[in-house]
Parts: sequence; C-alpha cells; structure tokens
Amino acid sequence: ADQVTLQLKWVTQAQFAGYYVALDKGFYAEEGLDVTIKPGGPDIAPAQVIAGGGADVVLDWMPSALASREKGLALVNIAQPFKSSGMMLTCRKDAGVASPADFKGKTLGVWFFGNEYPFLSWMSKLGYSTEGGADGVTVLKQGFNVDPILQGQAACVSTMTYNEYWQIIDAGLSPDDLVVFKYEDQGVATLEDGMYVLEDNLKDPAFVEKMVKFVRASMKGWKWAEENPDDAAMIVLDNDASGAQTEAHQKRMMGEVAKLTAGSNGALDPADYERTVASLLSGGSDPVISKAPEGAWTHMITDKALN
Amino acid sequence: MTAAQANETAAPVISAKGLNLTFQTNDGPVHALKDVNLEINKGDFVSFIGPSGCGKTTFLRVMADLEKPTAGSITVNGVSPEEARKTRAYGYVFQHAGLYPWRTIGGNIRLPLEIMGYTKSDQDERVKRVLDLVELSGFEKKFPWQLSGGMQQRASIARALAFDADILLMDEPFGALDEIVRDHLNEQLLQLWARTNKTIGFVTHSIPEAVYLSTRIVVMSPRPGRITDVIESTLPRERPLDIRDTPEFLEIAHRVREGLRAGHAYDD
Amino acid sequence: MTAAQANETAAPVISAKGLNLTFQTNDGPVHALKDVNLEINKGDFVSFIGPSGCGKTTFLRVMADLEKPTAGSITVNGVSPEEARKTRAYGYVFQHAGLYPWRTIGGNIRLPLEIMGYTKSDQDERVKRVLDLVELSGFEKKFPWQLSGGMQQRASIARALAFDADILLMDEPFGALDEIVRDHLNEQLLQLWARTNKTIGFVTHSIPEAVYLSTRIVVMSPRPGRITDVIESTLPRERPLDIRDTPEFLEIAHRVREGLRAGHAYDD
Amino acid sequence: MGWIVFGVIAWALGWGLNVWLSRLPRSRATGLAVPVVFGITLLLIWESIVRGFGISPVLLPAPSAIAGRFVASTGILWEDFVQTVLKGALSGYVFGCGAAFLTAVVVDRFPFLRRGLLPVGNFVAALPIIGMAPILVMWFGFDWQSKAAVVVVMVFFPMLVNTVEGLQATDAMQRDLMRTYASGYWTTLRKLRLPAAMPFIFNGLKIATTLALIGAIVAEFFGSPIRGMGFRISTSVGQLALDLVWAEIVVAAIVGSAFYGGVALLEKAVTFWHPSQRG
Amino acid sequence: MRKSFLPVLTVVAAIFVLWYAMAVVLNAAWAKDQAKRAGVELSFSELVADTWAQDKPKLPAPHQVAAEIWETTVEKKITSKRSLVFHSGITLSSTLLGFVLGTVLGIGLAVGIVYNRVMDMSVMPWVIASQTIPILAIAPMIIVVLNAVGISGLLPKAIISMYLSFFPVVVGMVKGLRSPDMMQLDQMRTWNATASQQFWKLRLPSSMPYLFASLKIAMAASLVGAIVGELPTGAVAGLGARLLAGSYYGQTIQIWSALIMAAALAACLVAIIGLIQRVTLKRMGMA
Ligand SMILES: Nc1ncnc2c1ncn2[C@@H]1O[C@H](COP(=O)(O)OP(=O)(O)OP(=O)(O)O)[C@@H](O)[C@H]1O
Ligand SMILES: Nc1ncnc2c1ncn2[C@@H]1O[C@H](COP(=O)(O)OP(=O)(O)OP(=O)(O)O)[C@@H](O)[C@H]1O
Ligand SMILES: Cc1ncc(C[n+]2csc(CCO)c2C)c(N)n1
Ligand SMILES: [Mg+2]
Ligand SMILES: [Mg+2]
Repeated sequence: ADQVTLQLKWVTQAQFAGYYVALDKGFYAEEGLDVTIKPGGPDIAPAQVIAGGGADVVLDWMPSALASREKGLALVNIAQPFKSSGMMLTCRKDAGVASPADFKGKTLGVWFFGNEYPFLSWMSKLGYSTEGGADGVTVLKQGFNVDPILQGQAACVSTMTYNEYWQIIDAGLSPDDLVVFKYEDQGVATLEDGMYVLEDNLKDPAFVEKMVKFVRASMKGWKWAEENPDDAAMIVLDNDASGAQTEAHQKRMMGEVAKLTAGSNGALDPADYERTVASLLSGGSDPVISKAPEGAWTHMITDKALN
Repeated sequence: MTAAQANETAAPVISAKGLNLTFQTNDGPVHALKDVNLEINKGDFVSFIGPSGCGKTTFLRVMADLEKPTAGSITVNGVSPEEARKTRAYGYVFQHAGLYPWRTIGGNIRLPLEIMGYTKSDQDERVKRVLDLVELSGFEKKFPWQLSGGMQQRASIARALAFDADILLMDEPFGALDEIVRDHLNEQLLQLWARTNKTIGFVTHSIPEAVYLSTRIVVMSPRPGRITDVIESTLPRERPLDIRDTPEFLEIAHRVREGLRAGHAYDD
Repeated sequence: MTAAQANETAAPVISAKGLNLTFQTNDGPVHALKDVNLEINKGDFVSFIGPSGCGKTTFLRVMADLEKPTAGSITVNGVSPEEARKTRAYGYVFQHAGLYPWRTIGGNIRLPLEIMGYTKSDQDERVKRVLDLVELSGFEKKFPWQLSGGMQQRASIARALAFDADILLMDEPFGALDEIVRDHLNEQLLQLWARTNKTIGFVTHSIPEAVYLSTRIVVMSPRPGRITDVIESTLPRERPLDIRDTPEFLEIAHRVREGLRAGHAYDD
Repeated sequence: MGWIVFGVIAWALGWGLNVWLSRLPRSRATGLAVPVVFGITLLLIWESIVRGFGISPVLLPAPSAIAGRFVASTGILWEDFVQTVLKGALSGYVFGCGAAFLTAVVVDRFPFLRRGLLPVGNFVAALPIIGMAPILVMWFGFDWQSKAAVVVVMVFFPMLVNTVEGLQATDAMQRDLMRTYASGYWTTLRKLRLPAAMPFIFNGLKIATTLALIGAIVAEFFGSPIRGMGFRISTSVGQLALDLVWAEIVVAAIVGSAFYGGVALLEKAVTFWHPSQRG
Repeated sequence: MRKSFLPVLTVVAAIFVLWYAMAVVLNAAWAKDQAKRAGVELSFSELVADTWAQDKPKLPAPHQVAAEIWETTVEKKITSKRSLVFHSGITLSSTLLGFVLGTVLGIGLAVGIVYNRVMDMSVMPWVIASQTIPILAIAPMIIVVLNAVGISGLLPKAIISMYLSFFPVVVGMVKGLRSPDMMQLDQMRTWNATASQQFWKLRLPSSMPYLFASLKIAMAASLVGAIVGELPTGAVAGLGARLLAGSYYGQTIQIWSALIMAAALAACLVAIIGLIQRVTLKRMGMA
C-alpha cells in the first residue's frame, strides 16, 4: 500500500475528525493507502515538518501557509474541507467591550506561532496599533488555554467556535457574560485547516495519484463525520493518546465543526481564496504577505478526486 | 609580682578528680578516659605522652570545655571549665595550624581579639607584639597558604598568645614539622614560657620533646586512657638544646620510654 | 649466591653525576637539585636527610624516573632510569601508605603483580609470602581503613616487595607514625633488608632513624639542594634497638645533626 | 561537493592547529586560543554542511545567515533581552537566591528544622520544577512577574541546599577554636561560618544562573507579552524565521556564559583563598 | 536516618497545612465570584469547603490530587491511555534512554578530556557554553528537525534528555578521573603500567563516588528533558503531554497529578541510583 503521512495542526480532537474517521472506517485502506496521522501541538509548525520531509501532506491555516510560501517554502493548497472560519475573539462584557471600537486600550489574547496573521490583518484593517498604548491594543501571547479571560488578565481572548469558547462556558462564565466577534462576521475570515503539499511533489504523477486517493478518502471521512457526529467524536476519542479529552467536549466540538465543513465538498472556492489574500495584503504598513501569491492552490487533485 | 605569683601557685590551676569519659559511637561505647586524677599548678609545663588513641587529645579537650566528662570532676582556676572558658582563660593550639585561609596572618591573629572586643589600637599593638615573639614580623599581610608549615604553626601559636589567657593548651603543635625546625620552636617555646610564666598543657608523641620541654611528664596508657606514670623533671628551668645529650636527660627519656612501652601492645 | 653478589657490588647500582633540576613555576624557577653526585652500591642502605624542601623527594623521584633532571646524568644498573623503570627495577614506597581503599590488603599487594602480568598462581604465592614477611598474614581480606596506620604502612611496603625489584625507594615511609610503632617497623625493615639484600634509598626527617637504619647517610642542604655530607656508618649490620644508646650511635647522630644544622637557616 | 571538501579541510586544519597549540607551554593565550579555534572550526563545519548538503534554512540556517540576522535585528534582540533576562531571569534570580540564603541562615539556626528541611529540599531540588511553569503563569499573569516566579521556584532549593551545606562546612576544629574564644552564635556565623560557606554558596549561585535563564525562557511558552526571548523563539519557529530563532539562541548562549562567567569571577574574588581558586 | 524522621515528617506536615491554606486563599475569589453570580452568600465554612472541591481550582487541594492519582493509577488498566502509569512508563522509557545516552557520552567526553590534551583544552569551555543554550526552549524545533532526518519516536525526546544529562556526568567524571593524587599516578608509573591499566585499575575506581553523585543529577535532568520533550510532540503521550493537555483544558487537578507523578518518578529514579551507589561503594570498601 502507498504510505501517506499527515501532519495535523493541533492535538488530536474532533477538529480533525474526518481524517480519523477515514482511517478508522477503512476509507484509506479501501483506496490502498496506509495513512499515518501525526498529531500536532503548540509548537509544531506543520510547514517546518513538511519541509523536513516529516510528512507528505499537512493541515495548515491559509495565512500561515501563504506566509511560508513567501519565505520560500512552496506550499500548495490541494483541498479545503473547511468552508468557513471558526475563529472569534471572545470578550467579557464586564471588561467594557461591546464592539470593536472598544478594543482600544484593552488587552487582547492572541495565538501566535503562525496563527496570529488573521488577527493582525483585522487590527490593521481597524487601524489599531498592536504595540499597546491608548490608541492601540495590548497583545498577549495567549498560552494553551483561556485562563487570561477567566482571570481578567485580558479583556478578550482568541477562541474557536468549536473549542475554546466552550471551555470558557465550562469554566463557569455564561454566554450572557460574553461578547463574541466572529472573524466571519467582521469580514476578515481566512481559510482554515486546508491540506497543503510541496509544489515540487505535484510534478510527480504517482504522488498526485496518491493525493487524489487521499483527498477522496478524507472527504468521505468528513462527510461521514458530519452525518454521524457522535460516533465520529468517539473515534477521535479512541485515537487520543493523551487520554485527556472528554467525551462531552468532543461531541460538542464535532457538532460545531460540522457546521464549518458543511459548505465544502473539499474543493477550494477561489472566491474564498481571493478574499483571504485580499485581507492578508491589506495589512497596512506590515502586511502578512507583500504580494499576491502565484500558484498557491490547485484544483488538480480535487477535480480528479471528486469526480 | 613574685609575691602574687607565689600566692597563686598554692591553688592548682587545673584539678581533675576521678575523670571518666565514654563516647557513645555506632560500634558501641568507647571508653576514652578512665579514672584520671591530676593537678596542674600555676606555671607548670605539663606534657602528655602516650600511644595513639589513648585519650590525650580528649583530656586536653575536657580541660578546655570542648568535651564534657561523663563522670568525675574538674576545676580550672577553681571554677568549672565552662566558666573558665567564658572568662577566656584558654589559648588552644591544635595539631594542624587551622588558620582561616581567607584571613591574612595578621587577620588570623587579630580574630580572637576582635571577638573579645579589644580596641583597634590595642589589637594592632598585640598583633605586632606576638608576631615579633614568634619571629613572623613582615609576614602580617601574607595568607596562610603562602607560608610553610612551620611558619603557619608559629602563627597559630601567636594567635593563642595574642590575648591574655593564662592557660595554654597545645595539642601536638609540632607534629608535622621536621626535626630541625621543631628543635628551634621547642627552644622558643621554652623561652616564651619562661618569660610569661603561663601554665602549659602540651600533647606530644616525641619522647625527647616531652623531656626537653616539661616540668612534668604525664604518661598515658592505651584505651581506656589512664594515667600510668607522672614523671617530675629534675632538669633545671634553663635548658639549652645540648641538655639533650646529658645523662640526666637520657635517664628521664629512658623512664618515659619504659612507661610507654609497658602500655604498648606492639601489634600495630 | 655470595659470589654473584660480590660480583654485582663492583658496579654501582645508582650513579648520579652533576645532577641538576630546576622546576619552572609561576613564581619563577625553583632550583631543587644542584650538582648532586652520588654512587649507591648493591646492598647499600642509604638514608637521605635534610631540612624540609631541600630536594630529598626530588632526588628519589629522579632515581625512579618520575622526574627528569635538567642537567647531569644518572644511571641505574648501568642504564637510564627510564629503561630501569620499564624493566620494573623499582619498588617505591610513599610517605602515606597510599593503599587503594577499594581493594583489600591482598588486592592492593596483588595490584602491581596484575599490572606486570604475573600468573594467577604466582600472584597468590607472592602475596602470601610478602604478607608473611611483614607479619600481616590473616589480614589479606581486610580493607585498608580497617587497619591501623602502622599496619597500612607495612602493607604498602609489602606491595613494593611483592615483585622482584632490586631497588627499594622509600620516601618518609614512617613519618606519620608514633615513635613506638616506628621503632618496631624500623627493626623489621632492617631484618627484611638483611634477608633480601636489596638496595634501599630511604628519606627521613629523623636523625635517630637515619642513623639506626643506614649504611650511609646523605645530608642535604636547603635549596638549592646540594649534598653537604655523606656519612659512612661504622655500626655493625646487626643492630638491636639498644644500639641507639651506645656512644658510637650518639657520635654518628651528633655528626648528622651538626651537618644538618650547618645548612639550616632557622627561618624555614 | 566543494563545500564538503571545504568542511573536511576546515576540520583537519582546526584540529591540526589545536594539536600544535596544545603542545606549546600552557599560557593564558593558548588556553584561550585552543577553545576559540575549536569553536571556529565547528562553525565552519556547520556552514559547509548546510551549504554542501543544501539543508533548507527552514530546518537549520547557516551560521552566516544567523550572523546576518543578528546584526539586522539588534533592536528586537535587545527588547527581548530586557524582557526575559533583566526583568524575568535577573529579578527572579536575585529574589530566589536571596530568599534561599536567608531561609538557610534561619534553618541553620534550628537543627530540627535543618534535619527536616534538608532532605525535603534535596528532594525538591531534584524534581522537574519546570513543570510548575504553566501553573505559575496562571497564578502570576503573563508578564515578567510569572517568569520571575518560575525562576524563584527553580533556583530556591538548589541555593538553599548548598547554603545550608556550606554553613555546615566548617570543620570541628575551627568551631572548637571559636568555642575556646567563647564566641557567640552571630560572631561565629560572621567570622567563621559565612566565609567558610562561600565556596558552597557560589556553587549554588552558579547552578542557579543556568536554571534562571532556562526557567525564564521556557515559562514564556505558557503565555507572555509579545516580546521576550521565549516568545520570539516560539513565534519565529511558527513563522519559519529560523535565523531569528538562532540569533536568539546566540543571545541566550552569550548571556548565559557571561552570567555564569560573572558569577565565577565574583567567586574568584571572594573565595580567592580556596584551594580550587588558587590554581 | 531515624534521627531525621520526625523533623522531615513535621516539615512535610507543615507543607500540607500550607497547601490547604493556599488552596483556600487562591480559590476563594472564584468561589465568591460564582456565589455572587448565583446570588447567594457563602459562610466561611461553605467557602472553605467550596475551595477544596472545585472542578478547575487555581490550586487543587491535596486530597483532590490524591483522588485523581488514585483514579488514574489504580483504577485504570495500565494499558489505558487514561492511566498515569501508562504515561509514566512512556516518560520513563525516554528518560532512561536519554540517561544512558547522556552517561555514555559524558563518560566518553570525560575520558577524552582526561587523556587527550587537545580535548582538555578545547572541549570544556564549549561543554559549559552548550548548557547555556536554552535547549528546552528549542526542544520542539529539535524534534521536528530530527524527524526530518528520520529520527522519530522515542529517540528525539531521549536526545533532549541526553543533552541535559551528559553535562553533569562530564563535569563529575573529569573531576573523578582526576581525583587520584599525584602519588597514586606516580606509583602506577613506577610499575610501568599502561594507560589502559592506569584507567581501569586506578582512575575509574577512584571516580566512582563522583560518578554516582553526577548520575543522580543527570537522572533528574534527564527526566526534565523527557517531560519538556513531550510538551510539544503533539500532546501525544507521557507525563509532559498530560501536563500540557491539563494546561490546555484548564484541568489543574490533572496538571498537579502529572506533576506529583513526575516528582515521584524522579524521587524513585534518584533513590535507585542511591541504592546502587551504596551497594557498589560498600562492595568497593569506599562507603
Ligand atoms: N568524638 C568522638 N567520638 C567517638 N570516639 C572518639 C571521639 N573522639 C575521640 N574518640 C576516641 O577516643 C579515643 C581517644 O581519642 P583521642 O583523640 O583523645 O586520642 P589521642 O591520644 O589524642 O590519640 P592521637 O595520638 O592519635 O591524637 C580514641 O579511641 C578515639 O577513637
Ligand atoms: N613539581 C614541582 N613543581 C615545582 N616545584 C617543586 C615541585 N616539586 C618540588 N618542588 C620544589 O622543589 C623543592 C624540593 O622539593 P622536595 O619535595 O624534593 O623537598 P623534600 O626535601 O622532599 O621536602 P620535604 O621534607 O618537605 O618532603 C621544594 O622547594 C619544592 O617546593
Ligand atoms: C500555543 C497555541 N498556538 C496556537 C493555538 C491555536 N490553534 C491552532 S489550531 C487550533 C485548533 C483549535 O482548537 C488552535 C486553537 C493555540 N491554541 N495555542
Ligand atoms: Mg590526639
Ligand atoms: Mg619530601
């Protein structure tokens, strides 16, 4: 069987249910693929992993992938299972935040490690400096959790609709205490969790063939997961080596993730891509990417896979 | 001065009666001193000699209140060793010079003076005087490790002399030195003793040294340490080094050796 | 045996000519040996005596190829010290017994034999023999720290005797022992020497020890170490301990002391 | 290929030079030159391996690239240095070591406490304290205070154990001497036990220097303001700016060595009398 | 040993008292906050009870941690991913591998330094400098880079452990191999011993006490390396992963139980070395 190694962007959780389902239900095996899924983590850069040959295909957020491309690492998007962005900024009402206009002078928690780009372009769109001061916002490098908002160290923290938001709720704050700003609603949404490969590899027909099978099986997994969210969550749970995930949380996460993948058959919508690039280019004095990339995505794989 | 001196000689400076000391160790009790009786008078120079481990050091430490006897009584100047220690009656010289490496020779000698609260000018004056006494003037600013073993030992004696302790206890102070240097220091010690009229307790392994220096020689037996012989020296107070070739000297040395050998087991 | 012996006595075992040794130190050069000439014959017992730091140890080390002279020549059994060392001509006994704490007494004595590649049975036999020789049979299985200082020193001598070195170099082997034990070991060493007819070089600080043991006494002066006197002993080979009270002994001792004192500056 | 040959030549030359240097009589100059030559050789080999094998700069940048980035980013590096080293590591170091020292003096006063605390302290000193970092960040917030707290916790016990041990380091004879002078507790402490403890105290201080830097940097992984060496390292890895990562590592190595060297120099000055320092 | 039993017990008891007190102090704010939201007033005893029983306390009380440890060690199958024993085993294996690698590397370097003049003069400063590199901070990168050259699984973590643990071994062994005094070395010379005889019969045995002292430090360092090496490997498994996952989900009880488990592991490993040390040195007649 053909070997394929997939590097996830984050730890094993329902965010990646489609792949685990495909593995568990034998969709990959049916295609004749032997797939290894490598969980990610707070300091694993998927781009670095693929550059080092540690994976054939990686999941990454498009801003980070495009930035890597500008750094000389030619990543190409071959499929996009996530149609919409799950990113939001969640704020405490009692910190005095009701609209983006209130960010000024506040402290905001942000993920870094290549995940900061959407936030930065949003802020530059709003015209806020991220260097602190009365006219800007003070940025915290948010750690692995949502503590800063719970403890009042930050007015807002970054959250995903399917994950961190619920951790805040679980911690005892009620939705009434919170205000959320979805990147989608603010018009600064960027594409998340796409599949990326190295451009050079696409010149190899055998590799392309392998990816076609991989994408096809993965999408089958995703669609299965959307239809059977609870079972998918249990599959994810079975694959979590850390034994730290809880059933309730994963099932809820699967439900939220399904909303984000629902709109996609796996093929990248060029309009979404253009919107993402536009947003990244608009970053004022220090844009995330300096010019529109060329060849950063292809339908070559999905065209074959989905027909 | 001489009248007062005569007066003091009447009462013994150190008086030990039925002294016993047992150390509790992991291998069981060690009986270090057994039924020790001794009187030392003002101005005496008493040497303690005996095989290794017989309790010489222990006895000296009991006198200086560094060890408490488990039975018997001991008085120093008529009071307990502890009280005597608190009145700073002792100058103690250990086998190894034991100078503090982080202090200069001068600083080492100054140490007891600082602790006892002498004034700065008094300190300076005393340090200078005792350095002269042990012929170390000019080495005040040196650190101990920059001096030879003999010089270090002299500095440590100077340290014990810097304050006015009238009892000097010396535990094999010259054990580590070569014979010539040792002879020389013996001579100087005798002169010093003659000049200051201190009471001196002196531990040694060397028979000639004991005979040459002492007014009395206390011979001790192996464990449990007992006093087997106390030999009064018939030598005059004035003692040139040559005295060691006189028949009188050899006679005393012979007596000491016999006393020692009697207690020695030869199996080590 | 006796014929061969007489034959060997003809050529000196050790012959030093115009030996000089200067150590380069941070404080400038130290002239440790200066113009040293000496011949040692087969079966000699030669003592080296002199003030501390005069170069006794250095001289012994030069003989054993532990130090290279900066000038002059030295031969051992007619060859260079290095070649002599490679043929394992030396038994060297240091001031401190220097037994390995992780080896038993037997293991310590066996150590040089292992290194020199003796067979197992030969090792056993030799260890047994030298243990007998120094009267330590029965202590083979003990560790060094379970023995007294005197016994350790005897073990260390046994170690130097276990292999067939015909030159025994001893650097203050009894310096750390008390007088009684020392007397006893001196006696034993003499007996051993008489029995084995080894050539012995012996460093000591003690005048009586030097006189009691040696056929020749080499007196050295302080730095730069020179030989100031070589005293041939007139004492018979057979020497009971009492010999030390004879006028002949005292006469030689006096000569040594005079020789020593002449070179001593008293400021050590 | 050319670069690989260059690397081999550099290695041979460097080694040969060092063999030659080490045969010269030992002096301050050769003592310095040998490790420097060794280091330069390592860098040359590194450079030629990266170039020769065409290793992606995303994985391992060449020394020349790192040097270039270092020079170009001194502003950022300085800002991070201030945040992590001066605010986080140094304050935690001073506070942690100071507190440990005072605790040791108190503990030493009471044998009961000493007997109880020393085994516990030894135990804690061997624990993976760094694991407390996420907790301390949770307790003390995101800024340098939490980094300092991590450093305090990390250096406290090694320092405590060393100081207590040092205060016990006087030999019986030295203490007896003070006794014959009828010297009191505080006098003995000041005149004998503190000076005698200095080699041990400095041992603790030296161990603490490396711990302090590591603690401050690693703690930044669990949340930080957007400056600091740990922040920069993790963020730059994510941005594939590996040259900047290595520039930060160079800063850390220089700062760490300087910190250690500084304490060692101070030690030399204070414990000049100790046999290990007389050399 | 017996003499320090009572004092140690007292100190440990004091730590527990302090711990409970701190739990009240640290967790009170949250308890009050929750109560205010729910509109109830807490009495002091209710407050204390609440602070010792929260789900995600700032500082869990000892009994909460104990219960969690009990649950995840005794009540779970060892093979279960939720078993702390399972995770300890994973951490242990990379700790031990790293420790062995570090010890071998350390001893090798020390031998080189002692026997080779060039190494003596050139290596030591760099060994010291190497430890100023915050390896822990770049651990994730190291793991990714090692992965790139085909080294994965246990080894990358073990290499981080090795990097931390070889240092104390080098330092200790250089000291230990140099601990024979001049006299002992000269003695070997008079016997015309070869370099290898000198090493096996003199230098190595004399270095044993130093070796064991270093091994204890190295073992502790190795465990730190393994844990930190696990943090970024995608929270897959091991105590470090538990620590991270706990932190990620704000599960303080889980963090603390992983921490305590790591501490216990460290203590056991160090104690085992201590035991070997005692036996060896006793057999060598050096204890
Ligand atoms: N603190 C102690 N605890 C246990 N035993 C001790 C202690 N001090 C001394 N001893 C033992 O008491 C005995 C007498 O010791 P002491 O030091 O007085 O002998 P010594 O005559 O001074 O010997 P040396 O000539 O070797 O100095 C010895 O057997 C020694 O082992
Ligand atoms: N390795 C060395 N480097 C520098 N100087 C040395 C060295 N070895 C000895 N010396 C110096 O050479 C001189 C002679 O030393 P040596 O050890 O031979 O004296 P010694 O007669 O044996 O003295 P002691 O009776 O104290 O043992 C001394 O001044 C000593 O300091
Ligand atoms: C150090 C750190 N970096 C990035 C993220 C953000 N992130 C990347 S993928 C993903 C999936 C959502 O669960 C999230 C949140 C984080 N949480 N912590
Ligand atoms: Mg004694
Ligand atoms: Mg000598």
